[in-house]
Amino acid sequence: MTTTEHLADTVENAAANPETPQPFRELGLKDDEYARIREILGRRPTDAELAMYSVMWSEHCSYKSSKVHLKYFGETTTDEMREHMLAGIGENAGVVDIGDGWAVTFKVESHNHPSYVEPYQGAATGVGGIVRDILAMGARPLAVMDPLRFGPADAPDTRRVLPGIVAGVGGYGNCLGLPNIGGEVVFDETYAGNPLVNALCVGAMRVEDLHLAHASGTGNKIILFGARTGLDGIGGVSVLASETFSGDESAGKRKKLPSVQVGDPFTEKVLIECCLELFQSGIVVGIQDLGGAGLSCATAELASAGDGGMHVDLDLVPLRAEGMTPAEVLSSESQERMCAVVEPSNVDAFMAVCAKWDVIATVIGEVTDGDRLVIDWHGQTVVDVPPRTVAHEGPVYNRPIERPADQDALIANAPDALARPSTPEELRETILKMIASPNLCSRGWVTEQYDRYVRGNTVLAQPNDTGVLRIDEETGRGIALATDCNGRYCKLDPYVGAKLALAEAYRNVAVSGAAPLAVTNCLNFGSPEDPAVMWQFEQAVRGLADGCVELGLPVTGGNVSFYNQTGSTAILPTPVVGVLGVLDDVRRRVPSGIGNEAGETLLLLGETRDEFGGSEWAHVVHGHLGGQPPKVDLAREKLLGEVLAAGSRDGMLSAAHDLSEGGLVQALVESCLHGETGARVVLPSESDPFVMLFSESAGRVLVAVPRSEELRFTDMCTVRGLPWTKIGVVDPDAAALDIQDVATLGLDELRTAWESTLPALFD
Amino acid sequence: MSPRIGVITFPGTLDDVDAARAARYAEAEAVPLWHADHDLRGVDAVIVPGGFSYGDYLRCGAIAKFAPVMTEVIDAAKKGMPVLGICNGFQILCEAGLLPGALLRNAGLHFVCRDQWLKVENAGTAWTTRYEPDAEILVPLKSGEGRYVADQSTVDELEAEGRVVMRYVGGNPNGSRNDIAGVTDARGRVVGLMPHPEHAIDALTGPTDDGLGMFLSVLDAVVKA
Amino acid sequence: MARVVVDVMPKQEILDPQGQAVANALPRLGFDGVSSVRQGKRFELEVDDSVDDAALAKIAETLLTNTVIEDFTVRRVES
Amino acid sequence: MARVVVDVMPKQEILDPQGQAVANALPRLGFDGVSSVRQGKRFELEVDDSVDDAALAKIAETLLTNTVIEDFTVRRVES
Ligand SMILES: Nc1ncnc2c1ncn2[C@@H]1O[C@H](COP(=O)(O)OP(=O)(O)O)[C@@H](O)[C@H]1O
Ligand SMILES: [Mg+2]
Repeated sequence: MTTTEHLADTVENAAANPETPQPFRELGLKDDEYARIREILGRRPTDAELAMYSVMWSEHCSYKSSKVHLKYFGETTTDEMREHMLAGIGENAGVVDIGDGWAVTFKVESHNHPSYVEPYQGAATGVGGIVRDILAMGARPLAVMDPLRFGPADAPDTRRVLPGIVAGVGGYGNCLGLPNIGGEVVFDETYAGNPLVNALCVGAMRVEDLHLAHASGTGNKIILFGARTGLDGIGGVSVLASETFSGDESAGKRKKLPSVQVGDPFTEKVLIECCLELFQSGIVVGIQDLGGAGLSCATAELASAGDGGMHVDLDLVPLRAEGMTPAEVLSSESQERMCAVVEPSNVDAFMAVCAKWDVIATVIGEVTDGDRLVIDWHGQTVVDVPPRTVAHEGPVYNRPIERPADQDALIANAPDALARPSTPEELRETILKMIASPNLCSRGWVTEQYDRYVRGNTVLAQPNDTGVLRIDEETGRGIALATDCNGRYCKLDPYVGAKLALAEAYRNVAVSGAAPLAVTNCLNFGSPEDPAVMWQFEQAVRGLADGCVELGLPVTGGNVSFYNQTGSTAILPTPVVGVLGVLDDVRRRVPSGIGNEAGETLLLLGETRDEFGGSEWAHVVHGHLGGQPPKVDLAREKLLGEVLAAGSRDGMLSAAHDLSEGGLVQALVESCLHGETGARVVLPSESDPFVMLFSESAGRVLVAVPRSEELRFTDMCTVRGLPWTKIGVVDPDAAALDIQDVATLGLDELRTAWESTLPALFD
Repeated sequence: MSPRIGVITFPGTLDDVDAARAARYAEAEAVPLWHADHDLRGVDAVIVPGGFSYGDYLRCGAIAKFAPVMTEVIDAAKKGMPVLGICNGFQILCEAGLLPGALLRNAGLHFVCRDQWLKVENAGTAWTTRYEPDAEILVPLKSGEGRYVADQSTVDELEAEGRVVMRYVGGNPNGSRNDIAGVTDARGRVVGLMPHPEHAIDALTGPTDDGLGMFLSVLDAVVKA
Repeated sequence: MARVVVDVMPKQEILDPQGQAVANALPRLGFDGVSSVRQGKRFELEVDDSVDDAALAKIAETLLTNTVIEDFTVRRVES
Repeated sequence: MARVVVDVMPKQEILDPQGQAVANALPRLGFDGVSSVRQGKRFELEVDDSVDDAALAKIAETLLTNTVIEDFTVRRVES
């Protein structure tokens, strides 16, 4: 055995040598944070304790910069909004009651930085992590989604990052047998050097099976199961080894460790089935996933969520590497591990289930009375802390907030002066250029690498606006999920931008015919130490929370990712919003492709204004970002949602596609291509064709209704006060999208323009 | 009582729930079979479903072929029991020597998930009698290692004996020899297919219900037998 | 304890798109003079001295290699 | 013309699911005495004599190896 182990820094040793210098700054702790740890413990922390506190008090684990703002979600959530919520912010993932006795849990998490360092493994382990979060709730993971952001599509580094990330999301998700039912691919300069990989997982369980992990019941066993623990992702902590044992070459070697983790989807798939069998047989008190901060996090969170203390013997942890120090074992981020709390009488049964699945399981400790988390190593105590101070009572910062100095200039720089296409030739050219642009072209190159069919419950996935899953095969009850965020809108006005993200996700869910039920988010921002970024963050949180109140939807959970910047340039503020909706019967879902029934009428719901601030047109044609984002009217979005739900329920809709980036013409082109059907469109006589076709006004949806239902549907819209415009008819015989007085575009021509971009860039 | 169709689950199998559902849609009884068991539980036919058995890190199907349940499947197949290997199942049957050839990394080097047109080349196997000869069907394909290869003489033999069961039409998605999507053994009882008929049994959750024919066909086969 | 290396390469006549992709990428990255690239697998095994060559050959042939498409070589290397 | 072999193996401290899967399978198949298996890649390149070692090292490092998680060795073999 290597020397490092004998030299493990014990509590006794720490008390005896209070002045031993410790590398707390290298571990990311501020002087006052370190001082506070000493105060809590009444002595200096041991290496292991220091490792624990430093990861658990990191921005990622402690939310120290965002806490004060996230409170606002709770403060604004009313009891009516909570009506369907079974678990909310603070749990591994939010849980909502969707009816028929089903509970659905969903959450998004970011894995941005690791995916930049090692795109494939970073993205893969991002998916693996969020799936374990869902599993820990007692639910069977059912599907994943992946909102992604990249630098310019033609940037050399994007060629390195994008294919790796897509292959990683697919490689891991496909191997787990989780259908990928949606996501986003967005390109913008600000993400160069800082791509965003947000991974969403949704799962379901019977309401009575909801499990919230906590370590209660003195004498209950703590069981670590899944993969062995290795030196993965401990990059930071290895400074301890090297500092403490400078000269020790193994430590010196380890100091250079990449903090990269490699995923093993097979082990995770087996872990999923194993956990579900454990939950089913009712032999666990609770299960906690090991994610960032590994055992430090799992033990501290389990203990502080419970009513007792905990004792762990680190020597029992199955290791993959030799000579690991206690600090390293505690901070290892080895993937595919879970931690369970089990009553002694159930341990044998637990082990039997794990044996069936060839899952390594080891009792590493037990729940104790008292209120300390005590961890031993080679018979000596290396950790003795009050768990709450590690898990829940970390530092909280009220960071300075300041509206960016250039915000007014940005808004003043309106797009009004930009040259607009006017002649039919110019409009035609603009249409083809727009649908081929990276942010509007087909995502097929990406989505074709994802299994969307496995498990046989996927009712809608790409290229539809929303993913729809059947949850109950008997009743047909199911869910709809969409994520959205336009960072350009958020840059212009983070408050409105966040509402617009919510509005679009809400609308995307509504077009499928589903009733929106709950919201999750993944807030990707720059450095919280930059007052301008904190202003964006605070504005976005308020916008999202206020928007949820207007829509009557609870935010059931979320994730914050700060420090997304290259040098001093922060990414566009990117509060990705996920909306979950419910369909009492997925058989009435509405697809986005037209031409399902003969002679459909095309209606545009909502109002079109001259709104080009932050638009894709300004971006693609003029490289311009300025002015005001589109106006947001959530009452209107709600009305729109009700009309769509009614239309779907009464079989009045044969297709619906929401309008977003690229405006009406983008939706028309996609609806034709998805349905492989032509259409004849006549724009309102008094309207400006350019504005009509390219404006990004919110609150609009393109619907196709069977001729027989046209009157009934339009009457309903009129009665409910929803503006509608008849803009054309579906024409199955025409292989073209014909926009009168503007252009006739052959479907082949459109398809080639729309589909060629990503393959040309990334194949 | 209705025919019993066994559906094998290895660690890492993914489409077993779908194969079982397809069997039920065809009004057969779906019988779960576990990789570690030396027992086919008296089933009339077996489906080796898709997925990533044991992770498939070494080679698709390389480890699964040694599973205890596969010894039983190989014996039963030799005695004429209908066996269908879908995707990973096809790879496993090849590795196990029940079918000729092998499946390699897609020529495009990407996983490919798409709705794929297939031509039924042999409507005489235990799994394809419900189709018209030369019928074209649309079913999902989803695989990263679906490129069928075999040496020239084997391919010639397969073609000559009409043992190519299905062929890709409208473009070869993975570089398979002669656009081969599926093959059968000499007796037409064991069939391996890269695309997923079990994901095309209901237009609600698949592109079509064109795949159901395979599961109905095998019922005819076992009832006759 | 001995270290054993098993190299597994695609048979010559089998198309090797991975090797191809590398070969095609080289000129684009300014590397000339590489006329062909083939990609295979390398396994490093730690085995007790009890494991004889026959057993190793069997492991290589039945598990590590699919002889329909691949060739293999086994060799002991001093470690 | 020279034949060059580039061996690319996962870094020691990095998890190697492939190798692990093989190692776990061996006992089940009745092969004992193999204590560890690591799986990597083997590349065989045909290069003109104009290509020097520096160029080969560069090819191995930039194209054949993901140096974040893999190590490589380059050697010329007479062919
Ligand atoms: N990274 C991704 N993973 C999976 N599906 C994706 C991804 N990116 C886009 N999609 C899918 O492609 C389709 C088009 O995406 P998008 O144009 O962003 O939809 P919308 O504008 O309605 O948000 C949608 O079905 C979306 O879910
Ligand atoms: Mg949309």
